[in-house]
Amino acid sequence: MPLRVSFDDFPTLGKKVNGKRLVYLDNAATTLKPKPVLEKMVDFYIGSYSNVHRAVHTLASRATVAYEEARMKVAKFLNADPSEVIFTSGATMGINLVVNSLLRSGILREGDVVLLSQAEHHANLVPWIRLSKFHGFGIAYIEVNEKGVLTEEAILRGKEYKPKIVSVTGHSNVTGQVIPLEFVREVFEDAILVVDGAQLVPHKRLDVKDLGLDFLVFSGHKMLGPTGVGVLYGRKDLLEVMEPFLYGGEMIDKVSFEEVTFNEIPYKFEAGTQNIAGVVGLGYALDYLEALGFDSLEEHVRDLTEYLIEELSKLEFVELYGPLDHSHVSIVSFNVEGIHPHDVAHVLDQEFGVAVRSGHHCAQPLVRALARGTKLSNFPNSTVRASVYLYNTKEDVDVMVEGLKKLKGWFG
Amino acid sequence: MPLRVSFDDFPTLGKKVNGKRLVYLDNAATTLKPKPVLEKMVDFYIGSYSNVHRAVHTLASRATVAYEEARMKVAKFLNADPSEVIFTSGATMGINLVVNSLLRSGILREGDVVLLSQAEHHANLVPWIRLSKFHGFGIAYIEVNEKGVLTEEAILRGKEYKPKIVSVTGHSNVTGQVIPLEFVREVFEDAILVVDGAQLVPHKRLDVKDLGLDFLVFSGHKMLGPTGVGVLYGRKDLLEVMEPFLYGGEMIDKVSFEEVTFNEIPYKFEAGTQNIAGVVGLGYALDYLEALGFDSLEEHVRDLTEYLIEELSKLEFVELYGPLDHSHVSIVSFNVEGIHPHDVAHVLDQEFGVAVRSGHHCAQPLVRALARGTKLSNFPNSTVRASVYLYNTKEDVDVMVEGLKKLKGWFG
Amino acid sequence: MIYSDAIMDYAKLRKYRGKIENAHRIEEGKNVSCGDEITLYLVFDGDRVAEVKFEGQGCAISQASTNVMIEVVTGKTKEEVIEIAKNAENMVLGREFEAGLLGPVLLFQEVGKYPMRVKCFLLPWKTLQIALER
Amino acid sequence: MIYSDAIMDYAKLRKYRGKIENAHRIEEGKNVSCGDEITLYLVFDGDRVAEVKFEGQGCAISQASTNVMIEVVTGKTKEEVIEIAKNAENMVLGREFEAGLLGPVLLFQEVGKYPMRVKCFLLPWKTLQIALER
Ligand SMILES: Cc1ncc(COP(=O)(O)O)c(C=O)c1O
Ligand SMILES: Cc1ncc(COP(=O)(O)O)c(C=O)c1O
Repeated sequence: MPLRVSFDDFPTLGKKVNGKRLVYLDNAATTLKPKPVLEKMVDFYIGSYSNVHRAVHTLASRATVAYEEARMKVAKFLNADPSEVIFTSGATMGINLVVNSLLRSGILREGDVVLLSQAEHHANLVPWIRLSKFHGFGIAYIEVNEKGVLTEEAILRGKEYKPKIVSVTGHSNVTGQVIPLEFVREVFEDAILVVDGAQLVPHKRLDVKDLGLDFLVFSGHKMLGPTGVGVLYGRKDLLEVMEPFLYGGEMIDKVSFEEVTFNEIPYKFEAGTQNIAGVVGLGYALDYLEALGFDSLEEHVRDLTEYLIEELSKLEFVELYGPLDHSHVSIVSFNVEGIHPHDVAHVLDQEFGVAVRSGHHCAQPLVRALARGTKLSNFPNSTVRASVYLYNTKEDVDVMVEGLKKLKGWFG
Repeated sequence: MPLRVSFDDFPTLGKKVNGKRLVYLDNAATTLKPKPVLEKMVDFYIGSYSNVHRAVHTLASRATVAYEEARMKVAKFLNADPSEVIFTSGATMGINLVVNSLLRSGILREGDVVLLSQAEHHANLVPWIRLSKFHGFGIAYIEVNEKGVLTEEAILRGKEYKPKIVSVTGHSNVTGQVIPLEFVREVFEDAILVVDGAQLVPHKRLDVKDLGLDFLVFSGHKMLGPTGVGVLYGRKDLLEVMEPFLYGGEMIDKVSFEEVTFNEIPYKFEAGTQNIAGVVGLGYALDYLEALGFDSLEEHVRDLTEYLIEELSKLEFVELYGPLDHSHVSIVSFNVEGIHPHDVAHVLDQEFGVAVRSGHHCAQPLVRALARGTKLSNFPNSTVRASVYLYNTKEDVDVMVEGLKKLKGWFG
Repeated sequence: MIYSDAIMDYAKLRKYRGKIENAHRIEEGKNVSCGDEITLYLVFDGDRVAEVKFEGQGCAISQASTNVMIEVVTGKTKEEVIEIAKNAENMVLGREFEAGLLGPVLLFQEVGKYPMRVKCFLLPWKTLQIALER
Repeated sequence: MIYSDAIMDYAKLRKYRGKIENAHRIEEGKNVSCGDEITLYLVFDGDRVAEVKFEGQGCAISQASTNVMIEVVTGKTKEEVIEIAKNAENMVLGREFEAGLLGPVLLFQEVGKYPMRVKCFLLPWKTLQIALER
């Protein structure tokens, strides 16, 4: 079924940028917000807002019901139990929670090995690297090839390290590669499997039970939701024995001056006043996506990605990264021979209204790895990145491609 | 100058609850949101939203400017340097950040003593208590008297413990007492002073330099702002040597597979995509409060508090807690002889449209301490709590007091 | 109003209050968010719940619910009690339930309209369930 | 457009590129958010900046800015250079500045309109300031 997007829902797209129609191709950084979602959030603030779980009055009751409904929506979306759905401030927080809690609980110990991949976003690198300095566990990497791709062979080689924990992205935010999670689960059957779903979840309905995931993190703002809210899915039996990460109100059962006992899951992981309107808004965003249909969305994005790769491949002055095959979804990184990515992005924005990202995309090691395969005279340690989502069209791709041609002419 | 509040800005107050005019007296839990603040947030999402600090395109630039402007507003509000203003997801997160970072940096060590007070919210108790189990530092308490009040004598007695760190609330969320921070600073001149400003900051313009605070945390949602955003102020020289708490994108300088170096302050403490619209919204809320004037606001709230205490004191079946003097601001906790707080709150809400809170207010130890001074036949280990803010009126107090009288009649 | 005369009478009932020395089972229950706590003392006669008493305090709803529960379950087999408890929970959560099993528990049907009070009603029932399933 | 012909010419300039063996000071600078990096090699003659070269790469703005900076500061005293650097910063941040000190640095005035590019312009200037203040 073709995707039916109402462009009225995205008034940002009707705006002009620098006198040009806005072509928004920075979806991997964050997505636009549907007006209906924003309006419902305002309605919530005005008609049903209060602090949750705490008071017996009517507004508190409405707010609590709305908050827990959002949890139920997410649980259904992932095929998880509501008690396995923890709201966080974002994907980064989710990973920090997992690493710290596993350490505090003694599940991750000195001498253990954590296997990451070389394709990770800093969010799934820095917490492990830095805390390994304090706690003495080891880190090993699944290697990327010269196109930045994680192959099945490389994944298999990771077995040598006998990792206790495997933490990998589900979808690279630089190369656009969708990682074969079924294969990863098969290869590391006994490891605790943590998946960074920041890029994957906005594009694909996952079944955490089917995939056998132990932890999954993602962010609302990359899937039409508000900023400041994300989800950590955790397997019930693990969550139950884990020490919380953040401590404060609502996550405790009893407090004396000497001792603390904790509330049950998921509450023991949600300390303090949560991003209530954010959580409720993420629920609305999910409703919006479900109404469009995840299957249609995925198909639309796959078609556009194919077209994007096709058109960019025609430009002999452009170098493309990533798998460039069926596993390549939404995100396309490239460079223009002789022109620095910042200059490309700046001119695309100023002269053509096209918003793309340039830089290391918070994945410095991966971008440096691309230097191994480059044919550019001078690899800039960064790339231009275009990423498409549900409201993009082939026309958007055309505008960018035309822009690149002109730009190459100007800069020579 | 009297406070000039436009009630049109708070459409929630125009709504009926259970057929009655809403009387919102649960401001210590969270405040209502001005419609202009919400509308500006929607405008931001539609016209200037993108991810910040990362991309060169126009929307990213607008979003970054708006985000950093909010930081500048907060810095000015507190008389801090912008680099000392860290955005967090809330007060709870702020305290967790401080405790963990002090530990990781070796500033707080085994054998050190942290002095808290018995009047703390769980947010300023549980992180210290729990992490002391893992890291072996000691905790001592400034004691409250039988009314739940922290006296200067009790504060002075805290000196005996020779604390390295003193972490206290600026304003109790149960007793309504505003703590004499100047006195605390004087008594503990060499200690690192952490202040939980969750209740204080919404009511008072603080000057962190004048007060000599080392850390201050507060939440946006308790001062007209959106949920999911808060502030940690930290003294520059401390922040500069402190290890970050959360690790991820944007807070790093360089990442290799073995090593990480960090960005400068405040960025090294803001990992991952922040609550961008939340931060911007907090800036709008601050604009709104500044336009009303903090002095007028404080005066209005003090007048109302006095009236509230006066009227409640006339009810011989009501027991009041807290100092009941000039240091008593906004928050009044009480019990009705023979009727459990939940029942009081439920009936006030259902029959009179009055929203108050009942329970332990995330301060179990303090509420239990109130049992020492009670004259009730059966102290329920909880209280009813009414708390006023800028949009409340004497009429609101009257409605509640009338409600209490009727309720006492019904329950007998 | 959920505070009907019948519920208020049950809330004030004294006869099930107190400790039972040598109880076969003692179970503590609490509501995290409001701080209500009760302790149930259970005496069994073979498979039957022979006697129950409770200590603790809380709001009128939790007190009344505890008294009604004790009245209803006394003399029933464990299996019957578990069945009743399930139906009480279903009732208050707005699911299908068998009214015939519940007797005076039906007085609390309206509590289901107040999500924040459901926990008050359920406190004794949850505590009893845990006691029996041990 | 900030990419004027003059700026593009400066971006491509080769004469200040390279290492200086036995430089009196070597300073690395980088832009965290975009990954641009340069290394400045400085030779002093008494109090004067006698020669500067750089290595590294980045966008056209940072490259052009570096070349212009080297052109402008060569031969000046450290004090003069610090004064120029301050004015360059003030210019791009939209504050008051003394145009007479800046010469071709004025080509970059428009960069101030693009907050995300200000860092590209400032990279060499900040690096130089740190080198001189050491
Ligand atoms: C005194 C005090 N400290 C800390 C907090 C925690 O704030 P938050 O829940 O917004 O993190 C609160 C609010 O409940 C409070 O009243
Ligand atoms: C693959 C990947 N992981 C993690 C993150 C971090 O997400 P957030 O910044 O929302 O915490 C991102 C987003 O930038 C990402 O692309």
